Amino acid sequence: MIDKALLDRHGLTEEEYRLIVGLIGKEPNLTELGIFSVMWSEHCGYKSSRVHLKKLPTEGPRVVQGPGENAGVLDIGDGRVVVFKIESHNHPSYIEPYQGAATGVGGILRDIFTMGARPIAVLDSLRFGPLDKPANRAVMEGVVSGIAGYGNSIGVPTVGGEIHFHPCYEQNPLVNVFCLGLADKDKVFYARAEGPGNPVLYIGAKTGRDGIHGATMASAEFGEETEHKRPNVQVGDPFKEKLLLEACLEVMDRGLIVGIQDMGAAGLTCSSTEMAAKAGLGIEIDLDLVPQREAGMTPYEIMLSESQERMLLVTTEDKVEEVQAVFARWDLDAPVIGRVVEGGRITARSKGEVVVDIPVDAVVNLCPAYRRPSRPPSPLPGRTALPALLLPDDYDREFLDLLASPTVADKEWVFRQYDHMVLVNTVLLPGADAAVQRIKGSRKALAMTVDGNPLYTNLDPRTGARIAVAEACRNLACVGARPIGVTNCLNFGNPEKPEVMWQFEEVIEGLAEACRAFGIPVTGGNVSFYNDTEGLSIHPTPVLGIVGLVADVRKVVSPGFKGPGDIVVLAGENKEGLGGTEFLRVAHGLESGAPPQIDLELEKKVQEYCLAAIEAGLVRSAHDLSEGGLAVALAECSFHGRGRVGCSVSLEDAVRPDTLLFGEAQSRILLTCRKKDLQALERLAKERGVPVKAIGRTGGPVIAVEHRGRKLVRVTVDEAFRRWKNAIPERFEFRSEEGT
Amino acid sequence: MKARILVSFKDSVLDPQGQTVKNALHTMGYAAVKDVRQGKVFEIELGGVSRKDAAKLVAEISRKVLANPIIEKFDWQFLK
Amino acid sequence: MKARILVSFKDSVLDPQGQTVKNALHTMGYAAVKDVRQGKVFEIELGGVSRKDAAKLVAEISRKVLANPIIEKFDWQFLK
Amino acid sequence: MRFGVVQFPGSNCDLDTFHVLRDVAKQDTVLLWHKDHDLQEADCVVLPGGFSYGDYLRSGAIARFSPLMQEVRAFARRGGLVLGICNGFQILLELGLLPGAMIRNKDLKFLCRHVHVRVENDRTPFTRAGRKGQVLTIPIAHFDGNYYAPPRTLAALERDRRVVFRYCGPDGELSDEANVNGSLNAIAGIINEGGNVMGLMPHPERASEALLGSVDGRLVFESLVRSFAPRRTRQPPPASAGKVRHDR
Ligand SMILES: Nc1ncnc2c1ncn2[C@@H]1O[C@H](COP(=O)(O)OP(=O)(O)O)[C@@H](O)[C@H]1O
Ligand SMILES: [Mg+2]
Repeated sequence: MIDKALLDRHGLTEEEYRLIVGLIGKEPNLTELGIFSVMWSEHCGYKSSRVHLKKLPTEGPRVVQGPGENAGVLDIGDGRVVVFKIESHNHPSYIEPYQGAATGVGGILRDIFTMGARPIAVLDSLRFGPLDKPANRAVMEGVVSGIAGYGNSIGVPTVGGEIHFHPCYEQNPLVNVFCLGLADKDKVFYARAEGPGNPVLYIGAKTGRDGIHGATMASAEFGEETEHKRPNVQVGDPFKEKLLLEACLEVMDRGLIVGIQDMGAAGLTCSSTEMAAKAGLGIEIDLDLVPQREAGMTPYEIMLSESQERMLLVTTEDKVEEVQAVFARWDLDAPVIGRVVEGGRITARSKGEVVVDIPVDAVVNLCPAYRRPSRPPSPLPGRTALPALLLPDDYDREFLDLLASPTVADKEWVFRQYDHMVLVNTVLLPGADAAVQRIKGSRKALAMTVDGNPLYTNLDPRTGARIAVAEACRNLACVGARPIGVTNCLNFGNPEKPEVMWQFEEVIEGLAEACRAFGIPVTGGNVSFYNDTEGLSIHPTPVLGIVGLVADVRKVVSPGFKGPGDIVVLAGENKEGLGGTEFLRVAHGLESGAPPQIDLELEKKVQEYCLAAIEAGLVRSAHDLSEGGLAVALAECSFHGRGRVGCSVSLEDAVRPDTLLFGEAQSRILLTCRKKDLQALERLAKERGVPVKAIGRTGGPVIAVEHRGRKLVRVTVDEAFRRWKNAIPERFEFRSEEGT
Repeated sequence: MKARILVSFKDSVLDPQGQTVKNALHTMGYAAVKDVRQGKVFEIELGGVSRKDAAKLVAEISRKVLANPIIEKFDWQFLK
Repeated sequence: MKARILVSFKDSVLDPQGQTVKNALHTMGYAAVKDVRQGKVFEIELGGVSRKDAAKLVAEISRKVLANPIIEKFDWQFLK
Repeated sequence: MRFGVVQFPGSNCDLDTFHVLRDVAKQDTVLLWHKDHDLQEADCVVLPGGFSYGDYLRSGAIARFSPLMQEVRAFARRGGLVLGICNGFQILLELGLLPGAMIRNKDLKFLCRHVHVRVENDRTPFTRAGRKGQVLTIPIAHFDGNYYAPPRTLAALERDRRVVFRYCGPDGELSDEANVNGSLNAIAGIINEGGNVMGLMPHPERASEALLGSVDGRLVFESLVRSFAPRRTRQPPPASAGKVRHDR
């Protein structure tokens, strides 16, 4: 008997239930209710976000596949496409950091190779609570080793990422994983169950009682009662996934299949109904044929299990044996568990009895979409004026402290745990502004970056979102790549809170505007709502994953100074304003004020200029200014340089010295060039109406900055390097088991 | 005193290691092997505490440090 | 039948994992912990063989597969 | 000269090694499937890096039982050239073709970075293109690279000059810091008594193209080609040769 309590446990409202009954023309049985509950969950059904996501631009000459499939597909020429997407695994990573993060990697990899692409790069965007708390260190340690454990084993390099630390992520870490794959344009596969009568094959791990209702859990706030709501935590099996990956690519390569879909959230339910719905057909499954790991599983459990490393595949009768032979070669069973049928219904039998019989259209396409009430928080955090700030009395100290702030500090402790070189494509090691992977047998290369500054988006979601797009593109420009497409992961609090909904709408507006400005389509993404713990929401955290194309891999530029005697050139303008900066947080303990503003037209000019200069071979190094501003950017260029080259810079701007050093005014790039090329660089800037200034020279053992003849900063590269390098490792010198 | 603590995945949780070992043993012809589960074993040497306190200690350490209660179970005994 | 096999480092081989656990326990204030060794445990379910043959099998599997004689020792027993 | 690169289900440097041997070193190269018994007349068998069977039990522990490895063992006993890289090295240890064993890195973390290794013996088929004392920059990427061998074995290795590579600093100096994974005697690579089987933890195939930052790893492949040159040689094949599943 279906009552309110049961509906609550399935995260369905009473009118949603009435809608269901109307759509299927009967009272659903428990299994059918379970199916609707996951497919109509926020996670799968995008109830609260769909109406807004429509605003994002998705068109473009390169777009082969936009949002709606497992991942986006862009044409990069030469008969090749890239397939890429970003996914969140936030809640599971809090419950069990290692397995949560590991299965997050497994999931996004499947999304990519399901489409016929071989994954060639992973990037991870992480958010944790401050590292001075053992519990936060334990989460970070678990998440990082989970990502490493899975990615390293399957042999896809984790080539980049980003990490921010903030108290709002303390009990709600964010684990967003981006993956990109490469495929032949004529060998892209879709999740479609075409051809009535065609057999449906089940491939991969056996089904257990894993993560049942993971999807609904990802759509509910965390709190005390989640304890016992805990599903059976999923354990990742990267070796099994490796077998799946190779075997799937082989059957695809040999053109043996009709359609394929991974079993991710909502497992068998989601894959079967979506494949049927996309083809406008139905599927019938015999649950007794589904390989099971545990005894006595109910139809409900089998349909909703989220066991990892499983795929659903449709082929034609005549190819079944060949398909099974390929999987056998990889030690995988591929039993036929059902057929494609006419009539658009999903029917499942168990012990000869029909246990599910509902129209797939209702399940997949008719989930209600809500325009939830939204209201700006008052006062708007970004509108609260900053108090008068005293100038620092010791800039050296402020500088060093900023370098030692985990958000700014070196992330090698993280990425050295990742195999970032397997597949021998990694042109730029982690540490550059963007990852660059060469394409074997081609002069082109792919650049990728993930970015998102939660301080900005918290103060002003719309501006923060525009900046996130701009900074990601800027990171690409710094290595010499033009952006071609975007995926995004939108991490927010509870959408039933009007303030959260407002943040979401603002972010979408900002993203849409910025993506239009750069002419880049959004080909997919992921929305993670309900990132709340005990009623507290995280900062709105959109994470952008942007892919760029490098025309000639030999021209790729890295951020490190290339040696002494080069000229340091700043493209863009220094501006007043410390609102939302890392410096404000570290030095003054404030997170208020208006974040940096951004003029997208100027931003584009600066980036085009950087690209043209690189193209012309004038640029020795390029690095964008982000957290920590000019001073931190100078330091990073010194650190990444061969032999750690110092620099001396003098500035004349009529701007507060602390702002000049640490302000985060947008649209700025730090370039170096040979002395002989300075004129050419300046001429190019004039032609393009971009403000540039030669501000100093590389060389020497110190990083020195003076303002109008007055010394601001003068520290040895070695000391600065030590603070930046050790900040994260030294926090882990105590083992993280401590106190957890 | 010496205590031995056995930590392994809960029965309902997938054990990829055990499965892989099992499959390997099968391909090597050990058909008699029906199932394999793999876990961790810790041997802890304790000193300067009463057996009673040691027991408390070991239980606590196992719960808080050695085993991850979300996916693992544990079981321990004194060796001498 | 079920057999439990314990595999651990020979005493001559230092055991980094065990050491790390020990240090962690010390920083957490468990001073009574004098030493920690970490190893692996396997539980193998056997069928269709006599107890005698099973014993042979388990010993062989342990020696050939589960333990690396250069660094590890093993020890096993029937559970039921 | 023909190279055979072994593919275990969990190998993940197989196609990297294949690529470098065929497209960079321009050698006749074939892939060898772990379930086969056929070495396809390879003159040198390469066991590539990866996680042959997930490395769940012990790195390389299960791979050693695969059908092809029985052929490789016989091939090695006949004096055939066998190179084990990273997981390949671990497999050779498990197989007993090389002495010793690998345990977890000293800091218990997977470690992926460029390291310096010193050529300790340049009289091997794997290093003759180099000089004793030469320092190479090559990436490592492993969890279990902490080499262990009983004192006697270790002494024998040193006495017979069978330590081929050692972790060192930029100028070849030895130190605990430079010994990144804690290996006994900073051992990064060793060779068997017969001088035809070598295992090393660093990945020469990841340091064979200037575009990727270092070409120091070529030394190993060039040495092999050179030491084979006097004997029978084959023409490099058309680019299509060798079965590549899907290019990465
Ligand atoms: N979670 C991570 N995984 C892998 N690499 C990372 C991660 N976090 C940071 N990195 C690497 O460290 C470098 C610096 O990171 P970050 O400070 O976020 O760059 P930026 O300041 O340009 O956003 C980047 O090249 C990035 O690839
Ligand atoms: Mg940046």
